[in-house]
Amino acid sequence: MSQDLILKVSNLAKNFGGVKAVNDVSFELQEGEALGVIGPNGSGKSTLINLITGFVKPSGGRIIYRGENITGLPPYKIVSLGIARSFQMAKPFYNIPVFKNLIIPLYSSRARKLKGGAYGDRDEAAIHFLEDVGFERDSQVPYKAAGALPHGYLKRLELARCLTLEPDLIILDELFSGMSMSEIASILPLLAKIREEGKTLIMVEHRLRELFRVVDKAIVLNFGGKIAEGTSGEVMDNEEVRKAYLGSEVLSGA
Amino acid sequence: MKKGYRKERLDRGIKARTDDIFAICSPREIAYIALPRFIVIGALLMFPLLAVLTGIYWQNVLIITCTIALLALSWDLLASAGLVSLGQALFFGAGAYVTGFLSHHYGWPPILSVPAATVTGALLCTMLLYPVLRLRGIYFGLITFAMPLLMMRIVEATKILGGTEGLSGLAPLPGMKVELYVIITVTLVCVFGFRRLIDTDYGLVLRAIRDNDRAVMAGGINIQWYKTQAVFIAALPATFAGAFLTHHYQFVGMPAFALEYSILPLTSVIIGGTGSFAGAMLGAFILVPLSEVLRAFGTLRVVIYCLILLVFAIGLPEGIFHYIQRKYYQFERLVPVEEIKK
Amino acid sequence: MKKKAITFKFLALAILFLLMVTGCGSNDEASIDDVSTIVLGVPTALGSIEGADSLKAVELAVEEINNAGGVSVDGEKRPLEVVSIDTREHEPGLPVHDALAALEKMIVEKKPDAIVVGSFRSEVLLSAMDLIAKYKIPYICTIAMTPDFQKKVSESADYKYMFRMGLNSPYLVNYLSDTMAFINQKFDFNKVYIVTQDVLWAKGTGTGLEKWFQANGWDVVGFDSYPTGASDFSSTLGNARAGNAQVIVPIFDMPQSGILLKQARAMQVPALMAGFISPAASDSAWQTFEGEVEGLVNLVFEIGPIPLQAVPKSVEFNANYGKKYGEETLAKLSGHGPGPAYDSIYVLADAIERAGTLESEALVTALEGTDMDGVIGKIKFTNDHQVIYGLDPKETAIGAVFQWKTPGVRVPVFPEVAAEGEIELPPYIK
Amino acid sequence: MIETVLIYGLVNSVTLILTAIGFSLTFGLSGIANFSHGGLYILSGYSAWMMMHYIGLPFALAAVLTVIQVGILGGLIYRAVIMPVRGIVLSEVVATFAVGVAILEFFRWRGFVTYDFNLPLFIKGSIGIAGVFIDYQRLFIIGIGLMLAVILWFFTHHTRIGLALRGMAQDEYTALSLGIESDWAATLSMALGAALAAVAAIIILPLGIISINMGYDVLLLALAVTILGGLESTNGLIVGCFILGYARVITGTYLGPEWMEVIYLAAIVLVLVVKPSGLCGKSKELEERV
Amino acid sequence: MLKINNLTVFYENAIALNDLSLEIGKGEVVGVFGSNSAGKTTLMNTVAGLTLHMKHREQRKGGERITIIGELNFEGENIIDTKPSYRVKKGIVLCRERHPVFRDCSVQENLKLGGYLRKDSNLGESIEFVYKLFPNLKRLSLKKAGMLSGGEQEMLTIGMALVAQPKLILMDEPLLGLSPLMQEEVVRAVREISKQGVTILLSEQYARPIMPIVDRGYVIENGTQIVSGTGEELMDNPEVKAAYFGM
Repeated sequence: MSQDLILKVSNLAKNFGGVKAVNDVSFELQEGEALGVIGPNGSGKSTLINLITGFVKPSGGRIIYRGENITGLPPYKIVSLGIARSFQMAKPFYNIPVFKNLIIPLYSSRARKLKGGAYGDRDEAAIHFLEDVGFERDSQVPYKAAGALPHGYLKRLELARCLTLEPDLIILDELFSGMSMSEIASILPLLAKIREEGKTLIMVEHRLRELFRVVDKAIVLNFGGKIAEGTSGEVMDNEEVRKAYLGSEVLSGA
Repeated sequence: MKKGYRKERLDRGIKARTDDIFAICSPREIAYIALPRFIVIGALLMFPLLAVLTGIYWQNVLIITCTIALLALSWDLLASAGLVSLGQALFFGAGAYVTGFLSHHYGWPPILSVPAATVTGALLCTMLLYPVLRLRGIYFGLITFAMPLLMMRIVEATKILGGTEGLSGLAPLPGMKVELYVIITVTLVCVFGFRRLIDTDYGLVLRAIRDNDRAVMAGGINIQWYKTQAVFIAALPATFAGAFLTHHYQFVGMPAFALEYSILPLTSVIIGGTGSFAGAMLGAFILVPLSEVLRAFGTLRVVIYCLILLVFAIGLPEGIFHYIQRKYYQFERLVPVEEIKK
Repeated sequence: MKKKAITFKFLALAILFLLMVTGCGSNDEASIDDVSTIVLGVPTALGSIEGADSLKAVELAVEEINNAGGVSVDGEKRPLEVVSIDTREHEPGLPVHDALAALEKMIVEKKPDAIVVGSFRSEVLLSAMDLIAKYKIPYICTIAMTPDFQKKVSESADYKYMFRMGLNSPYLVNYLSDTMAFINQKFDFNKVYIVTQDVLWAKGTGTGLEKWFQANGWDVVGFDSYPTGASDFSSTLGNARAGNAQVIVPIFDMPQSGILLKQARAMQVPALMAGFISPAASDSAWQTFEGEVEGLVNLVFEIGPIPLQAVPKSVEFNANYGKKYGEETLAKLSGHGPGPAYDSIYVLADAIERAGTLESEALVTALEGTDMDGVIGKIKFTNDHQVIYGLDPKETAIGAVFQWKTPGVRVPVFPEVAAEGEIELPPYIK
Repeated sequence: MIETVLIYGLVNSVTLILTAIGFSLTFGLSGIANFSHGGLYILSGYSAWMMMHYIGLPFALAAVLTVIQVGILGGLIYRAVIMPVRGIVLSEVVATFAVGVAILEFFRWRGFVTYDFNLPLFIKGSIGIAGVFIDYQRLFIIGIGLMLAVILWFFTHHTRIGLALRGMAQDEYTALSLGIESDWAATLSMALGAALAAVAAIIILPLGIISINMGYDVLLLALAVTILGGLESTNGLIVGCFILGYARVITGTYLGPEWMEVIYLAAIVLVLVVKPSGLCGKSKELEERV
Repeated sequence: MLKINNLTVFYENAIALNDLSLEIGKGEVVGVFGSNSAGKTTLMNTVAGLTLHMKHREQRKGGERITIIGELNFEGENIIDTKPSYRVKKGIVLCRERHPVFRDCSVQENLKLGGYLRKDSNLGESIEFVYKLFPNLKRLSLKKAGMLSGGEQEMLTIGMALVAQPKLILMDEPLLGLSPLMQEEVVRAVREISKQGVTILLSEQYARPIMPIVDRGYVIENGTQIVSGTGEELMDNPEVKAAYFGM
């Protein structure tokens, strides 16, 4: 695992009509690392992701990706640099077949550049990526309308959509929410594989037990500000985190 | 409905088989797919030849119908990319004024000025709408609604391009038959071209922008750029319609931005059914002749027209085309619930 | 529930189909043309007051002529027949093509021998000229006022089928400027404020008038034009008050101009209103405005809607119109259109008799030689096919200026030949 | 001069508020863009006129009856026209627009085009304020307009039914699960909007003459200010009306009335380019915070 | 109290609930567990009458899209064909998933709306009770509900239902997306409400935090019930345990 700095966020801030959604958040991420972002609802986790991926313009602060300042760039430029994200609410394009959902990212300039400008068979590539996240090529599933997919598969589709862009940094927004234990169990190896490939990961989660099976360290947000950072143990033992977020339930053995 | 039963919609067997193009083997299946298309194309191409039966007046009506159909197609393509326009008149007026300007000031013949106006007009509209493409839904609708009114007022206040008088006595087109074939061909090309375009991967991107633009942005696609392209492509048939009708009537003036050019295409698409292009065309081919037929009612015409519109909008909210298509492709049957529970 | 929905849908489709079929069917019926009648087409905005009144005037004239036996063509007496179609031109947002489609429908299906009244909007008239040039039908228009009409007629022989009996805007300017000179002479007023509707004819008239004012030593305090449908005139009235304007010249044919009238009273602007406000032109306006029109000097474009003793035919017209349509309808008669519309039938009948044929070339030549007395005065066409308007009904056609006076009467005050009373300052001007 | 601008700017702004408030209220409460607003407005004028001239009712009674009757008609329009297509926005728009045009053109067909249709002023006469004369009717407009705004605010914030309507507007299914009936609420909101259109007609129309084309203008105005102010935001509506009302009078006075419409349309375009969700529509931005 | 017999719901041709039967006794806390898309939300909406409302709306637009078959027996009356408002009057109130509150109304107004159908004038008392249950809400009572955090919104949702004085509260995934701290708070409240004698039916996919207070539970999959039993019984079932209660 190389130890190059991939993402550096400094003093990031965002105000929404007087509400400080994200307030002076800084952290660094090395290449190949996995970072968890946790915090109570409304603590600014999603906004943080939106800021990094360009969906929301920051009110202040800087985001450096591989030495390049990407603060305030539009999403498609950020994607073309190799940052992909998933959404908390997986909303696929309901009326088209599942594999066609991946045509969109495959149509992007990044995907085309990776293919060396060649047109390629996008349908084939889409099926290929679907297989990677556990869809079976020969079953009917990839060809059905995406709206009919069960929730767990939607999340996989969401993940596939990220992977299609062959990113270096993947940001997953509450991937586990709404998944059953067995579904999570089946997706964990996938995440492990992604990490093995040397990709960097940021995960926003509530399901701490499962989260800490994937990530090395985490930051904790509350009211838009960072209140703690460290490995799982460090975070869990932090008094402020307990008070604001964890409550009395002890999550041992994570 | 009978207790314990439910209604089920199923694709007809023939539809299921013909979905995959390679499976077609019998003439019946080929006819099933091709016939509806060929009937439409055939009927339209035959129309000008039936001048004796139809009379010059109905030929004229057909030209106007095609014009509105083109505007409606343009609307539908924009809507496919999530841009709900309430101001098709902007495109129409742009095409009309550009060709009027070229023809009046530089004496260009229609064969040059119409294509030039189509492209230039579309470019102008794209430039005008570019700053507001990030607006969504009704806000984009309002802007497009205000644009033609604004253009009209600007022409009025600044007196450019003939001001309130407009430019009259422009070069005429070569004759009814040629006109009919040109506009029919353009309409057909647009319908089938757009239908094909929207099924390609490119069309998929446009539709995806409509359904969930954030997901498309996350897919690394510059939606602003794609929307711009969509506006340009969608503007083409509309500007052409404007340029064509301008030469047909040899006049261009402020009414080129008239509200009716915005409303008629919209109602056409609603009546015909959105998203299929064929629906847009069908809607125009129902509404415009209907409006002409109703001229017999004199001043009561608009009232009756509105009531019929109402009946359709309420009776078939999905649109006539979708309704017919569903009946063509699917059948319904009552099945006992027990049967499906496995 | 479900059944009902289906029947409903089929019903809707059936209605549509039926309409289509009957529509195409009526097409054929109309083409069965009774050879013996002379068909006069009236394609205009029938939903507008000017259009509706003009059609009524046309029908009155046709009835009179038919009662007298009809028009003799080549020795044979043939009755007149009126066919009309609504072009809806007065409605905002109506594209020109729709009005032209209506005109073309009438020409193709009803095959009129001549067209009268004609376009309501100037731009429709201008673009209709190309259509008429194609079908070559004599066309006497009486509503649209653009001077470009004459320009086009004089430029190309293609347009020779077009004539105009109504007032055009240059004549309107003449009338108004003459009135202003009259007012200046009478009260020594020379500060004026022009306010017009922002449409071709009204604004053109305003501009023409402004030039005249400047040339004649008047002080033009301001010149505003309001978009059709404007409903607040406070800025103009405020400016007029601040600028001490003595005369306000309004030129409007939209209903909202009634607001201008009332608002001027409400803001207590001490100026004489003299110009054209369509809602205040008809006899019933005193009642509508509850007397607030008092003192207003208003123009009747072509006499006819106002009886003038100096033109006996106009008195007769008013009496007949009242008899046929009732006094109430007479009281609402609009200030522009009906007079020339009525006369145009007689002019046509006269021309047909002189030409002895319905063939359009001959008819056009005959029309060009028209010289007769009508409701609007003496009718003669210029070379560019416009009836000449002037100040003496014995020489030319004429429009009249009247003033509203208590207890609600329209008193003609200008031109002097036709005047039946003195122009007076209303009580609110000190 | 400046006094005229100030006073008549206020008149204009409040007139705009009155014209648009019915449309905006219906939209805010039930999400229905009632495109028959203009038709109902003119219908109210004619209906009051007919009651006075054909039946001979006094104006006050005719006015009250008209408001009630048009309110009921609004409710009926919901039941007959909107309910079957509820939720398909464009169909709703087309259906209500068709109703509105049908109403307007029906009157045109019946010959309601002459200049004889007008409603009487409440009180005749005018008064000078700071050297500017203004008639009592316009003072009424200001007074009633502001009063209505306050009453409506009270109604939607402090009454059970008003709250229920607002609830329905914000989350239909949650409202349903609390026992609020959605069709009933929507019917009521349509009826209210229609009644407000009638109130506006009765107060504003006496200034001039009732004409059919005004119906189309009223709809356009209502649409423009509602969207400009930010949908479903009453504050936005009021701010929007004041901006446009004053913009009109200021351009009219200093630049010439022919620029009134241009400036006014340009203002709408400009506001939306700078603030895509209208002046007071910031809820969208907040949603992204969660 | 509520007996659901052979409830079947179709969306178009897809089956959402398949012959589901379950029973809730007075004063019980019953849990329905299952993964997403197992039919939990459909069950809740059908019991509250929302599905019926959706069905009617779809029907008007043309097309028979939703089919509801079966029996909902509430205190001896079959309510399957009744309007949502009738069911609220009878005492069934639903807290929908993802705590959808009225965002632009204040907390106080939200609570008032909860008592929309109540005829008596003791609204204040009920609201006071809610404030006692969730002291946080009292502090926020004048704030707009849209500005509240997810946990506070969930409390508000429950509070609104309480003001309606229900006999049976349906809670659709009350813990979804809440932080552990908030989850604890909600569980505490549910226990409190249950003590007041209100019957509770709740659905959850991640059952661990809620398990201790559930009297009885059902596990459903693809619209059908696969296991049922008391809380302990479910916890002991190894298959279920692995799938729904965490490792």
